[in-house]
Amino acid sequence: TGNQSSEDTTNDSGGDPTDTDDSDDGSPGGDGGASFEYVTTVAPSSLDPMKGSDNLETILLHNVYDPLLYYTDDTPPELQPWLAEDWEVGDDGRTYTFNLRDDATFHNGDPVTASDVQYSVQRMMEMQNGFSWMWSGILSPENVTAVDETTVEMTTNEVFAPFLYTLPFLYVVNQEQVEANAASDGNFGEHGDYGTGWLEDNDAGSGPYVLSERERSRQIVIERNEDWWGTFPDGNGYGTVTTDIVQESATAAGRMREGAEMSDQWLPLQTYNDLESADGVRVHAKATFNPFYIYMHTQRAPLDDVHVRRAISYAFDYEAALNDVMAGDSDHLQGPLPGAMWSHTEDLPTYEQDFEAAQAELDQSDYSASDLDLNYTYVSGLTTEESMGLLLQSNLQELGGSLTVERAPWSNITEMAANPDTTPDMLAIYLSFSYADPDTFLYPAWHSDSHGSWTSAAWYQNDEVDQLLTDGRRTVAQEDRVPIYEEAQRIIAEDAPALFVMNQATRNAISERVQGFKDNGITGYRQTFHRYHQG
Amino acid sequence: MADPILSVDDLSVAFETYEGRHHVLNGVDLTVDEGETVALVGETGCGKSVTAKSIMGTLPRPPGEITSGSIGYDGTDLLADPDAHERVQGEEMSMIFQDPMTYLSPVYPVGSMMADVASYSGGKSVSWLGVLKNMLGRRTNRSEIRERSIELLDRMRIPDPEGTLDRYPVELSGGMRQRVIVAMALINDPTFLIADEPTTALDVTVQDQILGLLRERVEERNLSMLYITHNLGVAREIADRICIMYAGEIVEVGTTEEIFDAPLHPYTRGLLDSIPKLTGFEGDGIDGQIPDYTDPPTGCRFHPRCPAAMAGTCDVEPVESHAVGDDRAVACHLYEDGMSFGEAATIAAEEADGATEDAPTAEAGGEP
Amino acid sequence: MGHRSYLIKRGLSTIPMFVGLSVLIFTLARVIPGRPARLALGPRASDEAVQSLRDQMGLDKPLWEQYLDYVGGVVQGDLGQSLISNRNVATDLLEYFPATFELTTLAMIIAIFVGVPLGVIAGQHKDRWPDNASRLFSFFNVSLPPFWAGILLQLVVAFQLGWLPATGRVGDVSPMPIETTGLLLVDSALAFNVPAFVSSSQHLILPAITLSLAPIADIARMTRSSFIEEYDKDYVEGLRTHGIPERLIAYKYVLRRSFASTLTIIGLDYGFLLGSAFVVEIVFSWPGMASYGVEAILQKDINAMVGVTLVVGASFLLVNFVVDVLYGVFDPRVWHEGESQ
Amino acid sequence: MSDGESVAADADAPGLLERRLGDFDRVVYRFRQNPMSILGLCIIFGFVFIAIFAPYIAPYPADAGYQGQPAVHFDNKFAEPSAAHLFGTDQAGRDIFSRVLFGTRLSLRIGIVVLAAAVSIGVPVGLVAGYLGGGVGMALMRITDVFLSVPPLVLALAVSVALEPNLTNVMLAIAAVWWPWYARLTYGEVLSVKEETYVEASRGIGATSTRTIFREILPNVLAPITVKMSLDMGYAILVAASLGFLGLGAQPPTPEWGTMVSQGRDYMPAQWWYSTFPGLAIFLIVLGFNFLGDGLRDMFDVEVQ
Amino acid sequence: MSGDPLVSVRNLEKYYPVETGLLSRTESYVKAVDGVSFDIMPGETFAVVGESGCGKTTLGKTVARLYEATGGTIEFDGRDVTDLDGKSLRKLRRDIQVVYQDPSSSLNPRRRIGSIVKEPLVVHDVGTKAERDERVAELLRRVDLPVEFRHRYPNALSGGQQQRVAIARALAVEPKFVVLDEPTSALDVSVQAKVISLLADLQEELDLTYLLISHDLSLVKNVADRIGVMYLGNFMEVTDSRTLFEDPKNPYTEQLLSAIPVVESGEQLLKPPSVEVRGETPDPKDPPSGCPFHPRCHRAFDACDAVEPELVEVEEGHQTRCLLDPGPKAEAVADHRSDDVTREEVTEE
Ligand SMILES: Nc1ncnc2c1ncn2[C@@H]1O[C@H](COP(=O)(O)OP(=O)(O)OP(=O)(O)O)[C@@H](O)[C@H]1O
Ligand SMILES: Nc1ncnc2c1ncn2[C@@H]1O[C@H](COP(=O)(O)OP(=O)(O)OP(=O)(O)O)[C@@H](O)[C@H]1O
Ligand SMILES: [Mg+2]
Ligand SMILES: [Mg+2]
Repeated sequence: TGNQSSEDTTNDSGGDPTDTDDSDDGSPGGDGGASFEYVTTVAPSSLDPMKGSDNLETILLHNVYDPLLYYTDDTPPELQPWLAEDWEVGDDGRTYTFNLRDDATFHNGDPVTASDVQYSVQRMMEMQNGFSWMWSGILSPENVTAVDETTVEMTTNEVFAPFLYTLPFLYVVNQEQVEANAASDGNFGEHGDYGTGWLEDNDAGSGPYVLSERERSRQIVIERNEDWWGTFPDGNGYGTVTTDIVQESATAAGRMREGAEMSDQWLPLQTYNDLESADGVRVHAKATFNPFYIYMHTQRAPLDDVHVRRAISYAFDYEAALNDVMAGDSDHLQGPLPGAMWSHTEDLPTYEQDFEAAQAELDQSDYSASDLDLNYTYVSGLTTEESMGLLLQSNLQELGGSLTVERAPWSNITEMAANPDTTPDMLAIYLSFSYADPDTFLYPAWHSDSHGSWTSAAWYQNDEVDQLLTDGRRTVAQEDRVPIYEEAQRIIAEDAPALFVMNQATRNAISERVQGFKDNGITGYRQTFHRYHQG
Repeated sequence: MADPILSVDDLSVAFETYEGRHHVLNGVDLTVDEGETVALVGETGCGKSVTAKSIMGTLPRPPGEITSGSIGYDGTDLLADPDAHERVQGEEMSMIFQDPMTYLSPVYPVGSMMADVASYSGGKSVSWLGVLKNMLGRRTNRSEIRERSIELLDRMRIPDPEGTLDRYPVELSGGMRQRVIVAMALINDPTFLIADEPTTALDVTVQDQILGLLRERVEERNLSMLYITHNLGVAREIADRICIMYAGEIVEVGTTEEIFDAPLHPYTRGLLDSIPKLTGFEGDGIDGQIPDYTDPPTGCRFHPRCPAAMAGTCDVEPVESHAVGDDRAVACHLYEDGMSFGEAATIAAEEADGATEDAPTAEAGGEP
Repeated sequence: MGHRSYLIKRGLSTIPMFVGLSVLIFTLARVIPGRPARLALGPRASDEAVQSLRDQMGLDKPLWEQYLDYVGGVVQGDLGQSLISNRNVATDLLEYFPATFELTTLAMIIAIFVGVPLGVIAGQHKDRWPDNASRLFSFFNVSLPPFWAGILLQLVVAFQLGWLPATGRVGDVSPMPIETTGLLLVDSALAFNVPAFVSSSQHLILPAITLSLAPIADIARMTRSSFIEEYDKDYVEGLRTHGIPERLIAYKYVLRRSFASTLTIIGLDYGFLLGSAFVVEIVFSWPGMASYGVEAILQKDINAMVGVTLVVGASFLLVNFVVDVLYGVFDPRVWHEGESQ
Repeated sequence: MSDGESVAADADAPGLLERRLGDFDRVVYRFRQNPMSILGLCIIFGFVFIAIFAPYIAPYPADAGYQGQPAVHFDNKFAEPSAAHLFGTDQAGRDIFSRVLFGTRLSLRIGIVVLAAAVSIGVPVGLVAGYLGGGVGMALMRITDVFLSVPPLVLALAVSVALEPNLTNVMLAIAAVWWPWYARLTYGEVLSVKEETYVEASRGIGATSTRTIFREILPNVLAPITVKMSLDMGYAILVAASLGFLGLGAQPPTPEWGTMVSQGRDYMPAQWWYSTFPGLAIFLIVLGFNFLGDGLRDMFDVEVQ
Repeated sequence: MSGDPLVSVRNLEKYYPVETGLLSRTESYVKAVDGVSFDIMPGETFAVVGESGCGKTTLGKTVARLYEATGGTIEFDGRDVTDLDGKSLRKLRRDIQVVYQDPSSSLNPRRRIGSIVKEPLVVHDVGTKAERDERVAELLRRVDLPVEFRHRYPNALSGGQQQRVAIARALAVEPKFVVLDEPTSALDVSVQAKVISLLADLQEELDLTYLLISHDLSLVKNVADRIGVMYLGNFMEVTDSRTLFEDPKNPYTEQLLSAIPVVESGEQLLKPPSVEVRGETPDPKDPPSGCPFHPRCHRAFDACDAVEPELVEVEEGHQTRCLLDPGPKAEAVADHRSDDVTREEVTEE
């Protein structure tokens, strides 16, 4: 498939009401181009750029708002200039200076200025919602200064190497517009409601699309911003993007068959299989950054014994998991990091099913097979996780142990993981990916500072790893960080605090007409509608 | 004498239930002459209402079944001709019921029900549209019917008849309701009236009033009436002739005076004795209880309770009604057809003496 | 006088019920283990953020104070913020409730229009084949799990025959009617928007039928038994002896009174219907309050959960109030009850 | 006295045993009058039989997690119904037929536990409220009314989430929303029984309230309660299945019908058998209890709602 | 009569609250029993007659302490029992028993006859198990029921037999005083006679005192020693049964008597001359002013709707409540009349 990065396309001159090149293909949308139907089974709960944090929200937000920096569509993605034309990092590794481009305007015509960036940080950090956790303790609003109209300076509280990689999630809002539309009574003191009410149905962004209609739980329409500073594919880009929210995967599949452009990645496998054979639809599957772990509670007997953990790691039938439970296109994880992430090392012990090895490990431990009376908890409704549990159950049975499989609603699981006593022996988790840095997987899962969060349900405690992961954050240069993470991966893999089951392939059903799609594995950044065009 | 207006002949009715077949009525003979009031008297469960329902044609079938007999009304056999039955039912015959509390629809003002009786009586069919119109309160000759109702209620001595028409039954006292029911029965000017214990649920004073009203109407319009009651006193007040019923059989028929003065059948006598009287009360009732209709006693149905029962006769031979004297019939093996009244009275007196020392003597009824 | 005082009395008596209901639900919601503030902020929120939200939500106050705050809000139409939609629950409910209302009401209408005649026919032919058939039909209906019935209908009518859409509330029509009542059928009819009307009716049919199955059965059974009971009453016999045509007896007298009994069942069934809507909306992806409620309950979105349950309870109380009023219309005796007791 | 003798003679006539048999006959007669109730009884017996002998009937007991030996055969997932797998297989290749059979155990257990719990709360509340009447009775009934104003499914959903959503709690939750129905039924019955003269007579004799409640009132309200229980058994199973359908139910690999229907829904319409057969099982068992309950209702001649 | 009464009732009141208004505030009462006084001597049968709803049952049950009196006192055997409660009340119940109107509803359909009759013995803990069984057999024999009936359920019995069971139950703990609340009105006449004679025998044999409630004047005439005629919660006339029929003083009594349907011509002579009977019992919630009977009374005059008559003793043991015999109210009556009209004059009108 053709991959067209925005740099390749020539500058779009802006609104051309008579531009109807696409009229032979699909239904015409707004006057700027063809319409794009995106079908999803998940409804966004908020369209506030400082509140949104899940997949669909991110999709919509980064199409409507511009961040300072943007991800490329490579895997792993690199950073590309966006509102910031260029940037500098100070010698102390904490001071970042961004030069904004001067041709960017908000949808209402206001120019994007440094103070808007400053305001956006402030709004983000004061509302403490959405992606604010990324900068919590790292960036304080008072350390962001608008040096001049187009220069912003940010100083982090400490050296935080992944900082730049987090910036694609910091959306810039139009301060004046937000303030003008903020309700006076709200939870944010002098800021009233901080414009949260208004921003649900309106936008204050500068991005490639403008929010034109939001009908909760039914559809959201965004329309091409003809005055956008960036460039759309020449002539046959998409003018209107309609996000259709359907509850049923069957409906979603139906829409795809009927000619919708793209579906989300949450449909059942079976549905994708069916869609694959449908005319005009292709199913894009790629294992990027979607690791599935089965955490083992390293602070509770018998899982506190590394040999027991390894024995279990040897007992699990990865092959069945990858080929029978899954469709065969997911990767077996080698250590905690997905293979596509930089710093991933091939040089790690990988566990394959091997009962002899398992027995041998078990023999080395202080426990016998009969002590393996464990509990496996998974998120209600995720049949894949249930199947994994059942598989593990029968594998452990073979080893002589036993496993109960339990389901719990997600809200309960986060609750359970907050406390070592309530955390289940084994917990099935998809460790979702945020910013494009190894830190995003390793620190939340394996650093002891993260204990109490569902991301670290193994209650893994290894001082060496703690040190390495801290160093990884404090070291600015990427080439210096690679060996640090390689070492951390090695130790973690040996300690086997989880079954590193797989890196699950992400699927998207896409109409064969759509060109320019490339899965870079980043939540929300797969659906960069302004990069798409009709073939 | 002219033909009776109602003649029930050998009527037998059975009910099919899970316990088996109930042979309730067993060869009931009954006549009502024109302008005459006949009382049908008997204890609970003896089949009075079944008789009335058979005549009115409202016997539920199933489970009821008329196994034999005929019901003649004014020359037509009602059982043979259901159409005639329907016509007669609405136009000529009418009925008053025992329980004033339940014989009025609770959800319509009494006037509405009266109007329906006035206008639809007689099995006239009604279209769906008619039902709808009626429910919306549109009917033909509405005011005429209303006037008739008011007049009738007034004659029933109901204070404020106009207001009463618009009241719901709950708003009326028992006596008032019974008056309304009587008025309703009379609204189509029937010639024959069946009253099934219309005063049983009422106080004596109110009973007295209702009886007075009925008597008045009967005389005024020369109505024929079959009056059902278990109260011999009431029967005595209203009836010209009395039929005593026991266990689905008419055991004795006679003019009111004769029956009271000289009861022939041991059951009639027992019944009379059982009633406390102002003059004194010595009797102590009749032994035993009403028989089981699934397996009624052979022979005379009364024989298991009869103080005069003759073994070998009463428990074996079916009993026939014997005409005694001019206007008297009694179904008892003690008597024979064609006996004069005097003879019969003597037998009765002897029997009474045999049963108890101080039975009432029958000399008062000596002359026919 | 009877009518008015009965109405007022009956109306007033729902107030304590409503208060009781709100206390019950509120307490239930607050004793749920779990940290709503943390849930609200997402898994990666910092502790300070959580604490400040707790303060905002007043979660550290004593329960009764929270309750009073809540009631204060409810009175002003503020049901609190939903964690999953980030909006005031009242706003959410305004959006979702009409869909549920449309669905449940249509289901109830179907149930009444099918159930009552079915019951009458059965009652008139007691113990004969129409009665037995209706009985069997009723049993089948009440025994069908609504979610399964929905799935079967989808399988056959939508997937196999392709006659009706399987899920959703309206197809791709444009323009969508402007929202006035929130009831799509009504809105599209008001706007003479034929495609929207057709599409939304098509979408309504399967879920409404699914929902109506159990109440059809209940209503039919109740109508039948009260019809038979009423038919057995003395006054019916009275009317018959007066030669009143059977049709008039059955439909003017008997049905009216027995419909009053049926009404009580209708009131009760409306509650069950709202309950079944919780699964049926899921099956048919009906964007109504019930699916919102299920989500809220599973996600422990306390305000949403309390809001949904309150609205469900309140609708139930309201419907039963209406039923009681109608009962009086069909059986005027109740007007008099207040006076003579 | 003469009449004493004759009455005595009369007593001998029908015979004591016959009279009592008469009562029994009547009951059986009424029950038999209703062929559906016989059918219901057969269905229930069938399911009880299945529940007891599931391990022997089911072709693949392990697939239903029997005796803690879970079996998964991912290589055989979604096999269509065939002789080997009457109802096909699920996403883990397990035999749906076996799982449906084993599901019977759970459903019956839920029904029994829920009703036992609901009755043991509701009946005493109704008894006390009905017997005492006045303010206490009024207050108790108002409380039950409040519970009644939330549809059972909704309240059960909320309660079972409020507690940890495991099977026991699901049963508790259903019981928690069920007892008011028994309270109300009992209350109504007590109110009418209380009016009976024999209750007053009991007081007139000098019996204590407790004695009156247990000896005079309770026996007379049992019939409608029994009937309601048998009708409700099906409905409790249905509510439990609905909760299972919504994701609150037995833990895997225990087969639970509602959960199975719900999981199968993801694979509709291609793998239609996955949802269809467990749903059919729910339908049949509920139908059975409804038939039976209806028969009992006729038999005891009571009206319950 | 001489000696101390067994039961002595003074100004007994029993009001039922009537719920009206919006918030169910009690605003009015049905004065079902409104200041009734009477004595019953040991061994005597005192009868209360009156129309439906006049308060007979309420009176009986209040005297039997089944209902809480609103006012007044009840003395039993020289002891004030009006306010007994708890244990002492339960003990009193051994002495006072009630036989109810409807035998089928007064017997628990789910208990066997034996158990029903035995119940009072169990409740009062009388005797051993064997003794109780023996006593039950004896009681059944006493009421002319076969002992085998103890194994039956009430619905296998006829009405008369059921009433015998109820009587047996009442007699189980050897009461002194029995309230008979229309014990035969649900029965057929042929059966009624038997029950009445049984009751009479029992009274003689066991030295019982009866309060007999009935609406059947003919019956009452034959079995009662004294009779109270009740109207709207109060006695209109109280006297011995002979006098009541021969010389009724109260117009209400006259109406009642004249309305009785009789079966013998001899009886006719015992009835007072026929008088016009008007109207029905008024709504007890809203009783007429003055004399409660005046709207129906054939002898009513101007004072009747204004002055409430009192029960006055006009002859030894003969009380009546009528302004024709005004007693202490004479003056009030006179205020309403221009000329003094005597009883005879009014009668002649
Ligand atoms: N529909 C019916 N089905 C079965 N048996 C019936 C039916 N109607 C009447 N019977 C039986 O017929 C017998 C006579 O009943 P009927 O109503 O005629 O008595 P009755 O003389 O009117 O008594 P009462 O004085 O109590 O009104 C009773 O034993 C009754 O059980
Ligand atoms: N529990 C009660 N609550 C309210 N009012 C009552 C109650 N019981 C009786 N009443 C009223 O008290 C009055 C007297 O009733 P009571 O039953 O004592 O009359 P009664 O003379 O025994 O009548 P009957 O001959 O019909 O048995 C009636 O108006 C009745 O409506
Ligand atoms: Mg009768
Ligand atoms: Mg009474």
